[in-house]
Amino acid sequence: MSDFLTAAVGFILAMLALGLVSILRGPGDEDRMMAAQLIGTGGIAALLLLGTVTDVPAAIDVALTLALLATFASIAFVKKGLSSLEADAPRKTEDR
Amino acid sequence: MSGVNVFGLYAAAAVGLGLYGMITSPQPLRKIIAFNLLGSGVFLLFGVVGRRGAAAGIGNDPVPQALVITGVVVAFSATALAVALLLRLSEKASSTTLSSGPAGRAGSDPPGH
Amino acid sequence: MLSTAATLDATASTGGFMLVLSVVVPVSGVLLAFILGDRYVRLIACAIVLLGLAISAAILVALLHSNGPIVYLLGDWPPPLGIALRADGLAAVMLATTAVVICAVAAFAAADFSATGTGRRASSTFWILLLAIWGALNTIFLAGDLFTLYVALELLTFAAVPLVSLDGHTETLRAAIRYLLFALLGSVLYLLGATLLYGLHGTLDIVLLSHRVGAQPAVLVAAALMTTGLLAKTALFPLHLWLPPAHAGAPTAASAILSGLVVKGSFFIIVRLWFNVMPGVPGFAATQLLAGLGGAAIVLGSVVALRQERLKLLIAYSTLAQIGYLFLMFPLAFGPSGQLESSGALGGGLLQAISHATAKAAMFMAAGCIYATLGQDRIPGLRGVGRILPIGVLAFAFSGLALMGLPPGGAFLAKELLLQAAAENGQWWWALVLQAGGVFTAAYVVLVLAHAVGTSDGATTPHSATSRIRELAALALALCSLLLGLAPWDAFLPIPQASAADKLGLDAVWKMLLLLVGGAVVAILLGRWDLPLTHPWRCKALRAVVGPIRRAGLSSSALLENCDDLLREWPVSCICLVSLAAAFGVLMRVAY
Amino acid sequence: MSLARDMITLVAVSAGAFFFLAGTIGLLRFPDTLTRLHALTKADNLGLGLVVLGLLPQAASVRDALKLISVWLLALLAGATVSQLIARAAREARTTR
Amino acid sequence: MNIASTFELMLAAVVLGLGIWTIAVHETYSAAVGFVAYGLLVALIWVRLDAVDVALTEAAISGGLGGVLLLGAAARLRHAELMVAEVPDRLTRVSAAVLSVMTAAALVGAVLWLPDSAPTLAPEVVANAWATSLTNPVTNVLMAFRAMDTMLEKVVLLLAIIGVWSLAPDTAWGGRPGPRHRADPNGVLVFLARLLPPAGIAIAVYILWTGANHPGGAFQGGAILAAMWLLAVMAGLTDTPAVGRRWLRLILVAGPALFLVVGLGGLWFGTAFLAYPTAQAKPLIVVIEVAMIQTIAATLGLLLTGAPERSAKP
Repeated sequence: MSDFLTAAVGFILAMLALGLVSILRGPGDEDRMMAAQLIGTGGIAALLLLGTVTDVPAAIDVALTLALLATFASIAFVKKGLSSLEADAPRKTEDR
Repeated sequence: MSGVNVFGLYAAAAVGLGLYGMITSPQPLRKIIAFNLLGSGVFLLFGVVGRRGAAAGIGNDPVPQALVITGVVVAFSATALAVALLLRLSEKASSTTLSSGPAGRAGSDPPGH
Repeated sequence: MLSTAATLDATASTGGFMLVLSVVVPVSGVLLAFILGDRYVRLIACAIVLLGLAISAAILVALLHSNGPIVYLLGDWPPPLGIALRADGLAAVMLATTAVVICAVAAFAAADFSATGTGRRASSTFWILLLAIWGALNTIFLAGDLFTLYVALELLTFAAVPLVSLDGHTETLRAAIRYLLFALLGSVLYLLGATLLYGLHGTLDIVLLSHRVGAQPAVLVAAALMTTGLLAKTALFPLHLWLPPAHAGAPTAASAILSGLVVKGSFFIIVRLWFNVMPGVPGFAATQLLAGLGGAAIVLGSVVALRQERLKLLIAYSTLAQIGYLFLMFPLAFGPSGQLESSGALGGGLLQAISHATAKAAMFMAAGCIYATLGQDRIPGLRGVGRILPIGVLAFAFSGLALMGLPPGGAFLAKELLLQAAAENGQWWWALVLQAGGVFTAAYVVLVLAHAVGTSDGATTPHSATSRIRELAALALALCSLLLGLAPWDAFLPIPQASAADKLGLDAVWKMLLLLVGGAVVAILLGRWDLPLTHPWRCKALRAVVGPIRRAGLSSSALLENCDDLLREWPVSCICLVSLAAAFGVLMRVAY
Repeated sequence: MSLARDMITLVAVSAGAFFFLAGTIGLLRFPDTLTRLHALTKADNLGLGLVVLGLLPQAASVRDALKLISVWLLALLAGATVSQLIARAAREARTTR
Repeated sequence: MNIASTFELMLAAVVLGLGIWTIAVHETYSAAVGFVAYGLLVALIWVRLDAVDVALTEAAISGGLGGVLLLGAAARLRHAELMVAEVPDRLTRVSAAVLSVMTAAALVGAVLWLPDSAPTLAPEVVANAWATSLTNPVTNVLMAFRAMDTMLEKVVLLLAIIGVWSLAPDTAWGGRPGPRHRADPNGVLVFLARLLPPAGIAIAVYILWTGANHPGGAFQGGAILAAMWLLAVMAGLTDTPAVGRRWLRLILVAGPALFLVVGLGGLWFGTAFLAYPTAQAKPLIVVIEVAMIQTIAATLGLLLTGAPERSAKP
């Protein structure tokens, strides 16, 4: 069982790596914004499996934290990315 | 014990990588990112040291763990301070280059306007 | 009193709570000042300064009456699990020096950073950070644990960096970023070394480590990394890229603290590392390299100082040279065997650090008075300032003389001790460097003083009046540095008794005169600015002789200045840093 | 009993891994942002869900099982909203270009 | 080579690849995105090293908050960064590469030469856990055995805040940091920012509470709280507070101040500074941690929003 789960972690990790390559390559920032999202699913799946394999139940807590912060990072990607997409007014969202 | 060695090797590699980035990155922000990478390498090395010291039913020596947690927070504060300085500089000057021209002897503005 | 081979002091000694207080009092001052806000900041800071001064004095007294260092176990947990605070003689005198300098700077700044003066932002930030620097330094002097030292180092950096950019100008912001990034690089290397030490010996406690370390390869790697990281924070040549703009750009009171005290923090940890954690492990070759860098710093720093246009930059470069001076003690203390031979050299080195702390802070404060009075601090524009600001210029002169080693100053005693050690263990070349360092120091002091007391062509009008308290604070601190040699050091530092008094005499006066003349010659030959004294020289023959030599001197000093510009580029500096780490590693390995 | 639980784990985790494979192929093959986004959020969330389902029988306690499920719920919520935001960003980027 | 070590190699390779990409990529914004991914993934290594407390911290503070901090700066500096033209020459790059490789090699050597019987303090930590009656060894080290470090590190955080605020323009001193984001009442973001924070707060409290006996604690919980608050700020649901406010400053010093008070109490009534009486150790530590989670959340959140930009007066 443990070997199977370890193999599954490896497989999902490989998928994650391929996905990251594809996303980070771009071409646009919109694509890169998906990176945290990808970690929020693939990374967490790998983490949960890993926690079961190595018998670290607290890994689920890490997964919860990771899920929250990946979401937060995704939103920051979009929010910060958006303002920078408007090339000439990088700080348009502000009212001073 | 293999895992310890693999991650130990990785930690050393991250230190080298961060060092290289800190030396050669032209943009200050990239230097800050490289510093974070370097820091994560050092912390991982500490983690590997702690993993070797697993004993008494604890998988990783708790003292290095505690030190790393403190270190992570310190590194984060450093990043925040550096970023704030950089943002302020970019508001004041049009370029965030760090080379101050000839020794900051005169209040000369950097090239690039 | 020196705890190089201290006993395994796992028990607390009486009076140890004062060590806690000397850390806790400034820290609680920071918290209190932060809560109460702009209006009460200065009041709290001044109260804390007085309280802290009293605590430092109490620790000195307590140490006199205790046999061996004062030890305090935090939380009653003995090392290696817990953290110990230890005050030996070195720590106690550094605590006292810090308290005195902070006190003087606070008196100086009370006029500068009043709540109405430069704006509430600069004022409250300055006072809070002043207390923070104090807390950090006290922790550095007392902490007996390498990781606590790391946290304290970061505390020190975080307090020092915003002081640099307090005025918010582009150049100072740039200087602050360079300072912060380079300091961070240094502390990461330090932490890396500490990691390896923990992996080897399972403790970070200084005394426990000193019993356990040997010359294993990993220890040498750790020692090389930690030393280099700390050198980056101390700004020893060639790792000084951040120092001149940061120390010259900060507000005067901050410059005094940065130059006088902050660089001593990381220097003190190097001393702890080499003398307490791993005495003798680095070996003779590594000490030679360390002092060699110090010698290079003296030459480069002094010559470039002579070429500066602004007084504050000149003083900043002088700090660079003086930091080099501090590292000359390493080969003299360890001797050719690589083992601790002459503890007098260690005492001399520490004394040098103390007298530099007081004299340099006084010098920056005097320069600040001059700047405030004239509205600028260009060296050629200093003419006539001696007449409108006599006390300020006198303070500058006293601090300069103290730096040069005028008896009975601390620097004088330090130099004598180091020379003695050099003679004892046959390293005459460092004696040469020591003497040359004195002449170089004399050169830039003479250069500035000659301009300041020289007559001006037009009438010099004060730009604005400066407060008398500030001049007096500078003068008091300079006098303090000049009289340091008379203090009973033998109670705290490994110094032979009463060595200051018997060195006084006609002989010393001669040496001083020689130094001044030598300095004047160097200033004329290498300085960018003509000494006012040279103008009346109508003697053509003399000019014909001096002229070509001076041209050669000028071009060589210009060459050194270009060299300095190159070394202060970021990639070059970083490469120097890593190469130095490698060089230290190799040299330490060679020793075995 | 233990065998049945292991079987569930085996099947569900394998299925989850398959969906991750599908999502990654989608990311690699689809040409534009919106379709890639679709592949990422749908397939990966399903994959995570199946992995969580597979791990539920292995959970040590009810609390752990509940936490596992809430991890998935969080990921679902994030996936649904963030993909909308990214899609909007992509649309704006296209119009401004 | 068994499956487990293959997996470890793969994990290290993926993280290393991300690291290289972060350093090598041309654009700063992309590098920041890469770093976020890197920081979140490093948590996996920490779990594998059986250091879950650190995994939580790395994921929350380094990857999440730190990454977003860098990302925001990258977005704002896009134009300024492009103007930096001082790319180092070939010689510099080559010598930097050689030296970095040498340093890494020396470290590898040092790690491989570490003694086979690794020294450890784990038995001592376990043996002395009675003093606090908490069973999470890391919390014991942080809050009892090395409490001084933890207290000083809180002061480091406070100094970072002071440093960041000191960069405000004189007119904005004591004002509100960051831009005011406008809420789009029907937007997805507002929806998420209403839904997620309650869950996040629950999780943060859980992480704090479980930290007594299981991995977790004030740092990790505080980082989650900070992220949730920033989410609400970004969605425009709430504004950043003016930094001159007394209540805000009280929160920012609550953690270290309480620590200090308890520590001095130990000095006055008990055996030593920062020593807890055995009977009250657990409640005291819990009280300090509750104060600290607020301080940490406020500090981390405000560090991300940066220096005050808008005057306190509307």
